[in-house]
Amino acid sequence: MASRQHRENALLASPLVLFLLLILGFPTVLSLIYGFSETSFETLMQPQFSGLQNFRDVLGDPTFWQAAGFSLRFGLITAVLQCALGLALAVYLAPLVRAHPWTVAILIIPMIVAPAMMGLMYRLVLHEFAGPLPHYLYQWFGWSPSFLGPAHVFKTVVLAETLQWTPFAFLLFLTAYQSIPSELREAASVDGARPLRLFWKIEWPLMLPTVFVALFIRFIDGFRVFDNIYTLVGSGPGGSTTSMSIYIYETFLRRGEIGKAMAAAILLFLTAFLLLALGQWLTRRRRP
Amino acid sequence: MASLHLEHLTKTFGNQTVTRNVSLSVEDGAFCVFVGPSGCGKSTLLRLIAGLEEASSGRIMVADRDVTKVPAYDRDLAMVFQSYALYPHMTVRDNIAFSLRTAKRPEDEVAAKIAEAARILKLEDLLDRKPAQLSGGQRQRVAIGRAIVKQPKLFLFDEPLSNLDAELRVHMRVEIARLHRDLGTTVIYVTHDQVEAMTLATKIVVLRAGEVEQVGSPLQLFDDPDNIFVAGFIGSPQMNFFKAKHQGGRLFATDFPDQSCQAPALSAALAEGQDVTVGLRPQFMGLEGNASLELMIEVVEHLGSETLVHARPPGSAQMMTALVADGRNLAPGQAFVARFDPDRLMVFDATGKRLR
Amino acid sequence: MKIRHNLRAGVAALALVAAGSVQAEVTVLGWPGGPEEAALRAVTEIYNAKADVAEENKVELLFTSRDGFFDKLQVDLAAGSTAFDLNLIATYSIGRYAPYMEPVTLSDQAGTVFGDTVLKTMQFDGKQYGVPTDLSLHFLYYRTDLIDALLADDAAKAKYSEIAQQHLGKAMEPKAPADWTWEDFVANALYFSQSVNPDSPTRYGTVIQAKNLLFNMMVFHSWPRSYGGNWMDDAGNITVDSEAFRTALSQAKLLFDLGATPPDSTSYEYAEANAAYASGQVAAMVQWNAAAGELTAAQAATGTTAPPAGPEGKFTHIHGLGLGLNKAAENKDGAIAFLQWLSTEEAALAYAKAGGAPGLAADTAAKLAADRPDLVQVGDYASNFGFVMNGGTSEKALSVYEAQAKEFTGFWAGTQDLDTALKNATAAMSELLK
Amino acid sequence: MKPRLTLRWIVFAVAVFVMNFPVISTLVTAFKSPGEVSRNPSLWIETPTFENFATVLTTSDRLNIYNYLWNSTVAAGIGAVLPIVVAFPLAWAIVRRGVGRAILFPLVVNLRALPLIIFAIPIYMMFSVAGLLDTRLGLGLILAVVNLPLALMLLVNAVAEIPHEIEEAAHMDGARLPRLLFRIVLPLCRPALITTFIFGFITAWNEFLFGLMLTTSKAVPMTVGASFFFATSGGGVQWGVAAAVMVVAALPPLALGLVMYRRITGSLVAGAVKG
Repeated sequence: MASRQHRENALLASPLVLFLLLILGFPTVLSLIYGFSETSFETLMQPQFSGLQNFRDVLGDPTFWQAAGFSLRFGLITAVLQCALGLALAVYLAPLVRAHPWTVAILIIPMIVAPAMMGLMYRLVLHEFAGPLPHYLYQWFGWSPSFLGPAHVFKTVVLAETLQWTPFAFLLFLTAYQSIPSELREAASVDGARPLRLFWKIEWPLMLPTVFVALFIRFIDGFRVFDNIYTLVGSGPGGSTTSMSIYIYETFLRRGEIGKAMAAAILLFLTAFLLLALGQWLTRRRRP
Repeated sequence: MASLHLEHLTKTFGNQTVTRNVSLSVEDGAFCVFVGPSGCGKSTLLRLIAGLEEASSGRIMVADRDVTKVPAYDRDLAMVFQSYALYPHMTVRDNIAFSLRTAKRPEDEVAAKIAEAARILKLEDLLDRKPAQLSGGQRQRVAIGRAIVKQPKLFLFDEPLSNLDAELRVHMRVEIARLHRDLGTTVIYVTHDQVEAMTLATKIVVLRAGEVEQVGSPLQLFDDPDNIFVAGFIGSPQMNFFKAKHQGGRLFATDFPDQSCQAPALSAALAEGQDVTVGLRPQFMGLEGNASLELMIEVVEHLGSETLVHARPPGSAQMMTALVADGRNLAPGQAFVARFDPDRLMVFDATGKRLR
Repeated sequence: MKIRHNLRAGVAALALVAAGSVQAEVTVLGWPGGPEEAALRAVTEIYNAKADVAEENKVELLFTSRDGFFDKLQVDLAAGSTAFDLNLIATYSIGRYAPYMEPVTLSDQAGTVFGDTVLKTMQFDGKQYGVPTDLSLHFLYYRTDLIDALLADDAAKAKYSEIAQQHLGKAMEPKAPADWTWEDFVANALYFSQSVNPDSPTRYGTVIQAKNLLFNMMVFHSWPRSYGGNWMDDAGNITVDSEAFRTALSQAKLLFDLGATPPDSTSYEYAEANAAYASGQVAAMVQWNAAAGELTAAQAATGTTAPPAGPEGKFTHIHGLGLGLNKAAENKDGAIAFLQWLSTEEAALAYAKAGGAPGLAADTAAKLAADRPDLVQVGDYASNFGFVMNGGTSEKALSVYEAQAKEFTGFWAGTQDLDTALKNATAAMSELLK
Repeated sequence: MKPRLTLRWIVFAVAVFVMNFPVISTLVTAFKSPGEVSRNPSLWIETPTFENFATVLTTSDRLNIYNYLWNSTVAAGIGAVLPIVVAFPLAWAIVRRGVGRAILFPLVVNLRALPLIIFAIPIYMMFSVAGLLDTRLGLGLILAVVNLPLALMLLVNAVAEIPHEIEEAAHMDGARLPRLLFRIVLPLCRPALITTFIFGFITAWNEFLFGLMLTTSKAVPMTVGASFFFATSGGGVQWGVAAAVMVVAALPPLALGLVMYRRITGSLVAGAVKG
């Protein structure tokens, strides 16, 4: 029975494993080689083994740490904002959605638009001379902030990301909210709980697991942000909006430091792997 | 139809032993009920028989065929789950047909069997519905229908009635009993409800902490339990127990002062000064008998034909229950002298083993 | 549904006809979307129609996306792509792409058609890597209506002078843009900015495209160069931390700080800067010559001249585009034949007539004076003011621009001071150009 | 008790307007003539025109939007279906047998955090040997890799939602593994499969970088093709045409999302919550 199960398990895992090996196996091996070699585009075929030099380069590169800091801040802030907004919208609009389910379809439009295009759209929308937003601000207040200027660019990209992905958090919370048994709410109302108390004492605790999941997913996606920031402002004035992904992309393609880019990617992957493993270990401990 | 033999069956999860060295024989056509409190391992034992769990050691024989290593789908058994486990995406008809089609039976045979099962279980009008459109009792019948069309060697039931309301439960209990009588298939039935066990079984297996405590017919277990656990578990209302010391052929209650009664005639002589636990069924406490206990009535429950009297000895907190035939004039606060035949007393030693 | 179906069918039929008529075997990856594309299409048609071009040597054109074009080309070449035989090269990328390209011999006419300066934009390590097709340099674009009004108004002149005194430390007179120094450019930009001069007819005096992008550095380079700036001296020492660069960077910084260029312009590239000028809220700007059509169309009163002068004179950064031979090409003979034809006078003239901007020698350009007067201007500026930074065609030139873009835009955006920017740029360049 | 919705309608309208502001602006711009774009940045169109859409929808020997749309449809289709096919058996094995829970599962999920573009060169080399460059299949394969993490996560959650007893019942009914997987588990995962497909399709459709790197002419997807329109006639960006092409490019996934929004809202997210 055990050996039959082993055979079955192998069979079940094989499509995915084969697919990964086929498509990413060779690239991974090559990337690992490059990660430990002195390589440029000119010497792709003759990588020179250089041990951990690339990793030392990456860890000694202030831009890497700046990018890590940016991604961390960006991921945390956008995740929190999206979850807060999404939660508020979900709880407040739940009665409306129940009465008119199609409203959900309208609310989720932003997340269906390609992030790369969203970045381009913002380039138009925020342009001081061609964009509607500054146009109206000038018309009404005679003044418009420089959305993409050094003082505000971080806030702007955070806002753009938040507005595009709040619908995702909204969806998660809406589902969680709707799955709370109505008896619970009724019981609490009979016990005299007013809406705010009802939320904090009943709904919030029940939605807490969803909050963690939403924060986690949005953090990961915020941390690896590329498309929209890249098309909107590139790496930003003086590299001020260089995220981890943009750092790796530029190191790889623009500066041609392949080994260093691979080393940074390997570090990123290992960190993410450890974080996920840690997360799983923690949740497993929490509910034995 | 087949017999079932378990030999030294043990199941461990990690370092936890759930089923310990169980040996058991169930003869062809029997209705065997596994009963015990939750966590006693009865469900695990059923799943071992079903093939849903793999035995750590020991042997399982169905119709004299060793199936210990045979996967569930090849054991030719049928199981009714506590949650019914109907296939939600299939109609009732397809649910019932699933096992037959899996076995690649001809469609006309499948149709005939579905029709027959539907007739037996009164499902004719429901065949094209999905499980979500059925009531609890209807789902239960579909689950049974799914089991009977297979004509399995054994029927396995895993607490099949626990999700039904009280009235339906009594009704389905009768249905299952009738079905067993009509089909004659060997049934293994798991429940934590000793009433179900008593009413349905031809053979009861009482389990505790993964081990078999006693096997026997319902009345054997009621009349002649092997130990304090079986004595307490089987029988409703539950048997009364009190601690006592044996002195000079009398049993002196240790927890309530100044009461004693004559010890029953036991073949194994009780030692002088031995500490024992004494058991007495509520059914045997009444207004007649050579021995008696003096009690104060706390609560009286009139069941109509009988009366349940909850009372305690003066100076003690221990409640005793008596089931008396005519208790219409009993009331709380009254003194109540419970009389009984001392031979009805069961005596258990310090380990809980019955002394006979 | 039906319409679309018909359309698809029609398209498929067209494609079949097209494929049937031209059995193209030489594939060319060109610069997409600009006048360069239109011109290349025109000359290719002429070439393919020639009787002595064999069927298997006809040319097929390939245009991919402008976004990420160079990144894709980098990957294509490095991985040994055979998707094209000829591909776009630019002065500053020859060094990077040279390992995957093969040097070519041009037609005998090439020397006289283009002249040595222009041919040099396609050379690396002394070898010719391609045919120069287009020459890009920078114009000073300005609003003639605004400048004329300024020059005709004494009160405005006084205000201008006062603003110059206040911010540049000396009273200055407005001048005609052809006579501007960079100081005049700055003074003019301040005068026409509402943040400095509330009466200004435009919101901003200029717009500097300062997105952290290598092309924007090219636009900027004429400025430090006219103060004598260079990347490195003949001995190979990095000289970016010089008075010249400090002056130009600080002057530009002044414009950012005083609001003479839109505050968002640290994230502007070509499109945004043009949109700003087109809106009529900008008085003058330095921009690629390719923008002439677009800017003139949006603001009719637009004049063009060479970028302002510095102590060392006037300079404009030149940047050649051309086509070179992919080392992995599958039809090298056919490809070389096309390149050689491209370098003939016939091809160059046709290319120019179709809207391209080849850098032509004076004699050749003269033949086009009627059709393309702007080419005379381009040719004139190229030969008189054109420059290439020392090291600007080296293998790592593109990365040098990248590094400078990051450091300089950082300085303008205020994320770091001038010393840090120059120190970091010097360090990065020393690493890249050693 | 009838909930008062008026205020909620207002909040809804404001939220929709703010979150979709770029989309609305782009839609408006798409109907403005080139002259009007630079003259009038407001949301009001003075003289609406279909000129930009005509430009976008007219095919030329270089720009053929129908090709891009078709390429994207095929590649995104492959990129959405393939991950489901390869991830489904493993998802079951992960949930029911704990196979690959320690290494394989986190490994795949973490691909999501990795900028896959670092594999561009090796994949390019591999594809050029395999003849997959500039093919819809080749692009679809990479898009499948991009979608794999989410597909595996969603399917694992979906399988975990299925009551174990239903599978045991099927076992008792004699179903071996293939029949169990395809007749019981797969149909029960249908909502999740549909959401996984929709999300995968949208993600694949919206992908840009691999589309750029791995295609040249024949298999160019819509996002990359859209960028071809940004500079079509020599000048700078034509905002009107750019806006129109963005609108056209966004329509198919948008239509899919709007039509299937119930699937997206219901099942997927219920699965994701279980995490």
